[in-house]
Amino acid sequence: MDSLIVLLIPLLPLIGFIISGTLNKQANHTLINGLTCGSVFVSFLLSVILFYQLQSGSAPISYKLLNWIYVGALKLDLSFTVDALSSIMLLIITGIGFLIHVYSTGYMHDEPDYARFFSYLNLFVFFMLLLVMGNNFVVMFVGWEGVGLCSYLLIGFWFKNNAYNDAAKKAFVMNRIGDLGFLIGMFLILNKFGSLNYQTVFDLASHAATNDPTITVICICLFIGALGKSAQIPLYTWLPDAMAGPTPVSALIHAATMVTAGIYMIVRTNVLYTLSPDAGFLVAVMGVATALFAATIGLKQNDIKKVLAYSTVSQLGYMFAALGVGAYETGMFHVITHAFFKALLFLCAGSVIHAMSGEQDIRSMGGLRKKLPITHITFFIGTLAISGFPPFSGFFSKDEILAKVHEYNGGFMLFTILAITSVITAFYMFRLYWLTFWGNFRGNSHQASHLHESPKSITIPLILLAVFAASAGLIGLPHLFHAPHLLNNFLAPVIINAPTLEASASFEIALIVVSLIVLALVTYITYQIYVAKARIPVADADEKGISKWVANKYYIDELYNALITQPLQAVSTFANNYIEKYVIDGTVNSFRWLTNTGSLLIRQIQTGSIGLYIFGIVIGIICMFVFKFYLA
Amino acid sequence: MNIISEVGINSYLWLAAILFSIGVMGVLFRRNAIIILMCIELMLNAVNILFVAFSVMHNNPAGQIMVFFIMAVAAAEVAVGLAILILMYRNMGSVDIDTMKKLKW
Amino acid sequence: MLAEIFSFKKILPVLVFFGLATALYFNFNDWSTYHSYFYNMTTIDNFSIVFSSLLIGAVIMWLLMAGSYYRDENKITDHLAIICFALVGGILMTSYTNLMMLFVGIETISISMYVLAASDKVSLRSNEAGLKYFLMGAFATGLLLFGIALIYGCTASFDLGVIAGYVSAGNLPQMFYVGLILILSGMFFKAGVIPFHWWTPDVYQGAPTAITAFMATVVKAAAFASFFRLFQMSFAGVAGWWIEILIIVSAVTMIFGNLMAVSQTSLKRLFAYSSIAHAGYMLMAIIACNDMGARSLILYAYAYSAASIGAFAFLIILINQLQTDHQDALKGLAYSNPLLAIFLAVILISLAGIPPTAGFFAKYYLFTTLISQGYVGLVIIAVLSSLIGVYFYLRPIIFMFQHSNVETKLKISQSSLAFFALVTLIIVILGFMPQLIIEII
Amino acid sequence: MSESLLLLMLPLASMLIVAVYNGDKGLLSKGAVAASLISLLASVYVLLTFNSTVGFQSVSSYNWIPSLGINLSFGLDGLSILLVMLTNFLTPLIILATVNREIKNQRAFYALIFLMQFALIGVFTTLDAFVFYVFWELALIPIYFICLMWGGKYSGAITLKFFIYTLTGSLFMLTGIIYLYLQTPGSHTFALQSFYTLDLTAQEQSYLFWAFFLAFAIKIPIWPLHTWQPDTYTDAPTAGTMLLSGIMLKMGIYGIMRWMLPVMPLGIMQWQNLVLVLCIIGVLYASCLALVQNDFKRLVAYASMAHVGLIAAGVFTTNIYGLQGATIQMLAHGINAVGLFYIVDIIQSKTGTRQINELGGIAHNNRLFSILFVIVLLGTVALPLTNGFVGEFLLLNGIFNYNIWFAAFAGLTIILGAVYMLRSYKSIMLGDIASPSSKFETLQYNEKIVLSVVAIAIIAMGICPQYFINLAQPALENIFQLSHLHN
Repeated sequence: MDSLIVLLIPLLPLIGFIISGTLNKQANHTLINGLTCGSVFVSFLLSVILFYQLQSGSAPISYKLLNWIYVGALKLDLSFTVDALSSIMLLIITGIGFLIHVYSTGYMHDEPDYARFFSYLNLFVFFMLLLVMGNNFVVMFVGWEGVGLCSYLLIGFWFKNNAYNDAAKKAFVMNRIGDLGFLIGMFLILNKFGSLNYQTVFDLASHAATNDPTITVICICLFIGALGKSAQIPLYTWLPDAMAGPTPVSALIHAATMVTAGIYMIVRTNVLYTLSPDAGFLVAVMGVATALFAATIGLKQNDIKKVLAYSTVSQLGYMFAALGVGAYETGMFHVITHAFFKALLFLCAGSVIHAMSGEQDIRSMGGLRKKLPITHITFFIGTLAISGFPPFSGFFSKDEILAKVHEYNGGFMLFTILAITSVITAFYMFRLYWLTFWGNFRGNSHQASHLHESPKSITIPLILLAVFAASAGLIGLPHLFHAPHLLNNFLAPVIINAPTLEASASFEIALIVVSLIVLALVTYITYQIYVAKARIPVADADEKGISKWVANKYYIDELYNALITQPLQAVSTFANNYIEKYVIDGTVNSFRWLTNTGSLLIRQIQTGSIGLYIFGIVIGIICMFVFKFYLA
Repeated sequence: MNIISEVGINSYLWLAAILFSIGVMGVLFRRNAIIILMCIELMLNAVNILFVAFSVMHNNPAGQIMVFFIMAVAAAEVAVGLAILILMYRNMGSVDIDTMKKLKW
Repeated sequence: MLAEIFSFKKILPVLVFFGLATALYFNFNDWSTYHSYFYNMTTIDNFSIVFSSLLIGAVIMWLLMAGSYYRDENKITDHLAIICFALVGGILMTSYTNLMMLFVGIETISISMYVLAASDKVSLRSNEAGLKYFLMGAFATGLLLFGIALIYGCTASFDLGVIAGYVSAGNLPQMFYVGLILILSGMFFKAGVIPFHWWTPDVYQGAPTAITAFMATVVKAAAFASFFRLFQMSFAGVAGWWIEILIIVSAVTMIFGNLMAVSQTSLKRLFAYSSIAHAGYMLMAIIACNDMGARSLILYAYAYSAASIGAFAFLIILINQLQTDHQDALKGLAYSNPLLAIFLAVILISLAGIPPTAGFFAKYYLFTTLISQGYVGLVIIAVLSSLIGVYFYLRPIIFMFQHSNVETKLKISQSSLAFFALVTLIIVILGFMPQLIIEII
Repeated sequence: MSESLLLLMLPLASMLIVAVYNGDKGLLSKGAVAASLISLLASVYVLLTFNSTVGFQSVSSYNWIPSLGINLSFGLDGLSILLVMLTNFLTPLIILATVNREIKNQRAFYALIFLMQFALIGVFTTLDAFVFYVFWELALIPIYFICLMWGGKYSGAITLKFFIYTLTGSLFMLTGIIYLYLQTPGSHTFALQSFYTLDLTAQEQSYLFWAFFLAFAIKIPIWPLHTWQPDTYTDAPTAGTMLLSGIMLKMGIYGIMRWMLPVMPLGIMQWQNLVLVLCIIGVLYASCLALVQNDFKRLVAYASMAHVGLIAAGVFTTNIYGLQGATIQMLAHGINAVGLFYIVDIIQSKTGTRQINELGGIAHNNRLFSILFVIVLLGTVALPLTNGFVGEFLLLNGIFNYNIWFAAFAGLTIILGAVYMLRSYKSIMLGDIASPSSKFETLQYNEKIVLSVVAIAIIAMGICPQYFINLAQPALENIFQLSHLHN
């Protein structure tokens, strides 16, 4: 019976997608809500049932739909298994997914293409479930690209505006670049282990030699895939532009679920990563670099969603750092907590934008705490969680990462950078908080009149998420408090012989104390700057020096443009106009020209005078004589 | 006793060859159609000489019979040729072959 | 053979038609018997029968086609007489075993051709064509005779069998080779291959179209038949010596023949040059001078003459009604009278050698014989030149099928349409069932 | 009467019916669609009763020219049944696509299409080299006339170039076939089996390789020999382009699999590297060109060239993944190409222009068309769960097993593919409504049917390709054996 549940979980959102996809514009909203939110909710319930079954120690449940591609050694079938790791991801996806569905019933209320939006959301949930529940790499890849497709559709949802279409196209292409790396990685695995099913691959890998060169290359290729999907250093520019999509989309896809796919993939293949330490080191370094880099950009952003986008990139950097050093459970722990508070922050931002009737620039907001009390409180809880104040979830997961990174040999350098980044994170989060909710209102009169608290359907999810954001830390209490680390032992069966990094108790206490002090200091300083002195960030045009450089996101987009798109365009136009026309076509046409002129020339010898003709004959005979008697 | 064995076939061969080449030269260099006609006849007669010489050398009559054939055919040929020349003269007013240059390329 | 023609005009064509039909019938019934006439100057063996039936068939088709040519002329009897006279010469050329008979055959066919070429008194072009053909023809016959004389000098006989015996005896004198080259050049002239092709374009264009059709089919087929018969029967022994010449000449003919045809705008001259090119292909058959070569020559001759009769028939109609043979006259033909366009397309495709037609099979069979003899290089040249060929054969098709706005409607009588249908049928049948001819020999 | 012959004769019969029938226009097109459906049903029947384990099925051979060893022998094995199915599946779609377009002398048009189908099925089912060559050329004639009579302004010059280009290749193939024919022992035969058992020296095989490769490379087209492709595709009428890109391309690839791999494996071994490099350059070159095209039909032509270059690369890797991937991708590309070109035709017929920059915002008021366009687009971009992905995955895996770097470069195609397809989709469908696209009224009944059939086929093949893989497996297995047996 439970294997049927495994099939039902992805099936329901698919059915929701198909039905609401076919409904035309006039279908009433309650029908669509019932259908789409209902399907996600039922999947949530089913995954909770599975979670409890797994909790009580049952073996992973799997269900084989059909055998998909059987060619030579490749035995691929569409089959799903739910084990500890995927059940957690299931909970996140369906849980937060459901909340966001409810949220968007309110947020997208007066949107003409209502049905289409919800069908895309359901399709996204379907592909995400596919990604998480697949029991071989190709099914994960199916989910992987499917999710990329949905993010393309959802980002470009308001397709009337061409800028949004470009952002959608950019997101899809960037993901595709990552997917190429993933594909090459899959071929390497197939080539080395002869199959793509997790089970066989990990059994074979577990007794392969460490530092085996192919496994390192596999890990690097898979990591490239993760880079594309989870927007790390080279391929992150699509995430900020992806904010062009409606806010629930940013919350669901670009905060909670899709971007964590890369981390899920690395945790799933932890066996390989433990076997190649230097791949792990590369992951850690990239993670740390992204964290720092994105955090600095976040400082100077003035669009509420852009700040949150860069904070997501930096938090993902944290997670990758954890995975790099081998602390897979900590990485997952941070994924869970981050999902809650980042979704919360995005939804609050959504309700702020909703209230400000579309205004996203924080410079023209301020003092909203009176008009939007619930949003204000929930946003404040989110900010506390993300910057790592003790009782909230962010504190536990971030400190655990800091502790684990510290223990990693040679990790001191990484540790310091991460510490600095957490300070910067706290700084820009509070900057955002003060500027939007404190000080006096800077918007125009129309917005002021329109300001009102969001309706029930928006605030309830906010409250729920705030509760989770606050309490999520409990599932992974550090040893200091001698409580069992619930998450670690739940994930134990999935993580195989990972390195044990236990921070000494004294170090943890020191860490907690220091982080408390620093955070208090940061809140005070930011309060002074943005509320007391009310220093409003200056308009983009007249930024100067470094801050100008940072405000424009280090000109990364322009750099990519100059490095890749421009030369590619130039090469193609050159090929199209010159090579195609003259070189290749030219050679072919030259044959035609050759025959034409050749025939015109030869034609001339038919002069028509008989004397010449007979002369020609005589010459012919003479040649024959010469040829026969003197040459041959 | 036949004269050929005394004088030797080569001299006849040379004679015929020389006559033949004179005929060819005539056809090549002369412009007047009638002269060309006559040179062609010369060439045919050179061949006749050769035939007769060889037939006597092998003393088998076939060669001489061939000569008759050639003469008959040559006559027919000349008749037709002259008819065409008259036609040409009536149309072109001259017998010079260079006037006949319309069909070219 | 054929009774002399008496002068009763109306039923004349019908009479001639029956005469030829009976000749064809007799021809077939003494199949594969081997008896010779005129003190074994001529023999009837399968090779000669197939070729003579081809010639007779071609003349019958010619009669059907060239109705307009001889019906409105008053001197109808003379033309038909000369045509039949030329046919006699042709049959002689295909079934001789004696050089003397070869000479007689060649002369009969050439002289009648001189007359026919110049037969259109009014047009200066026909006069010029006649003159040119006469002068060069006579010159070439002179060469041929000189060659025959030298061969006779060495072998002391005209009979091909004796010559073959003499040749196989070995250590031939220098004179023999000189004679051989002269005969070769004479034959080349009759076949119309490159070093000796000068006359073909001008004469074909000058002569009235019906006569050009006759020349392109009957005369060329007879020339190649005699060429093949002579070299296969008598000079096969010394083949290694003359084959090199043939290879070079045929290669040059194919390439230059096709090249010259590319830039022609007048259709008549286009078909003249294409006949040179096809002469090059037939020459290839002679290179492989075994019975397989014979079969490919026959098949090629059949395919080529069928196609060119059809082509020239179309030209006759075109010139009679539009007074021009420029290729633009073909514009939009597919839309004005589609059936005619389809027939002409099939004919052109067969000339170009594209599969479903007889032309393709002939070329294919030719290539097989040559590759089996090991001349792969020559085949490659043949392939390239046939490509050039496709280039200019398709141009009329493009003109016909593309410009659909011209409304010059050619008035086609039912009978000529039936004739075209017959020609196309022959081409397609030969394309699909070539074994009719190949298995004969 | 063996099935293969039945399959062959049906299009011929339908051609005759259409050519003779001169009723009114509407009935004619309906009749044509009905005729093509009959041949589709026949091939479905044959497909069902087909067990692919045994070698060549329902072989029937009638001797055509016994003295030369040429006999009309037809037979079906896994590979050819798939391609016959593709032909019979696409032809009704192609005819249905042109039902409501007004075409001059429709009778000739449909007769030529059926002649084309007859020749294609001939190519795919024949087991005799000479008959293969005859059908190969025969297929060229109808497409030539279709493009000539219903093509664009310059159709004369373009089709002439296309015709001669293809003919050059096929004539060299003819010399190759003749050479092989003469190698067969005794009285020389053209039978396919006898070619398989020939043992030729490496030198001979490399010459033969070039003779055959030239013909197939021009037909596919592989990179340096492709100059005819863009012009002919853009200038031909839609039905012509669909026939060309949908099925005629596959003749080349089928030819390689049937005639080159088993007959001259040593030749292939020698030139494998070079050909793979050419194919991959072709793939990247075509994708780059597709980036900058402004005419949507020309863009789709380059896109189809890029995909087919990948298939050719897959075939030449001579490992089972490559072969299997090529077979699946052939089917997938056939369906996608027909879908895409039909979309181009719809856009052009409704808005009057194909220039990407003039169009925009069609998606606003016709959602069905945009959904179908997205599905076909995803099939071309090889998104998982569409038919493109299965083929592309196997192909890249095949190339990967051959050489990592080739796979890396070949992999770039999925990125570039996404770029140019999405770029064109964006500028045609999304954004603000441009003047021409405002005239875009809703789809007619036949357009809806064709596009939805294509979309369903794309999704269905993506989800369960195993049916086709099982069918082709034994046939590819024995080609694989034969091509490795020799060395």
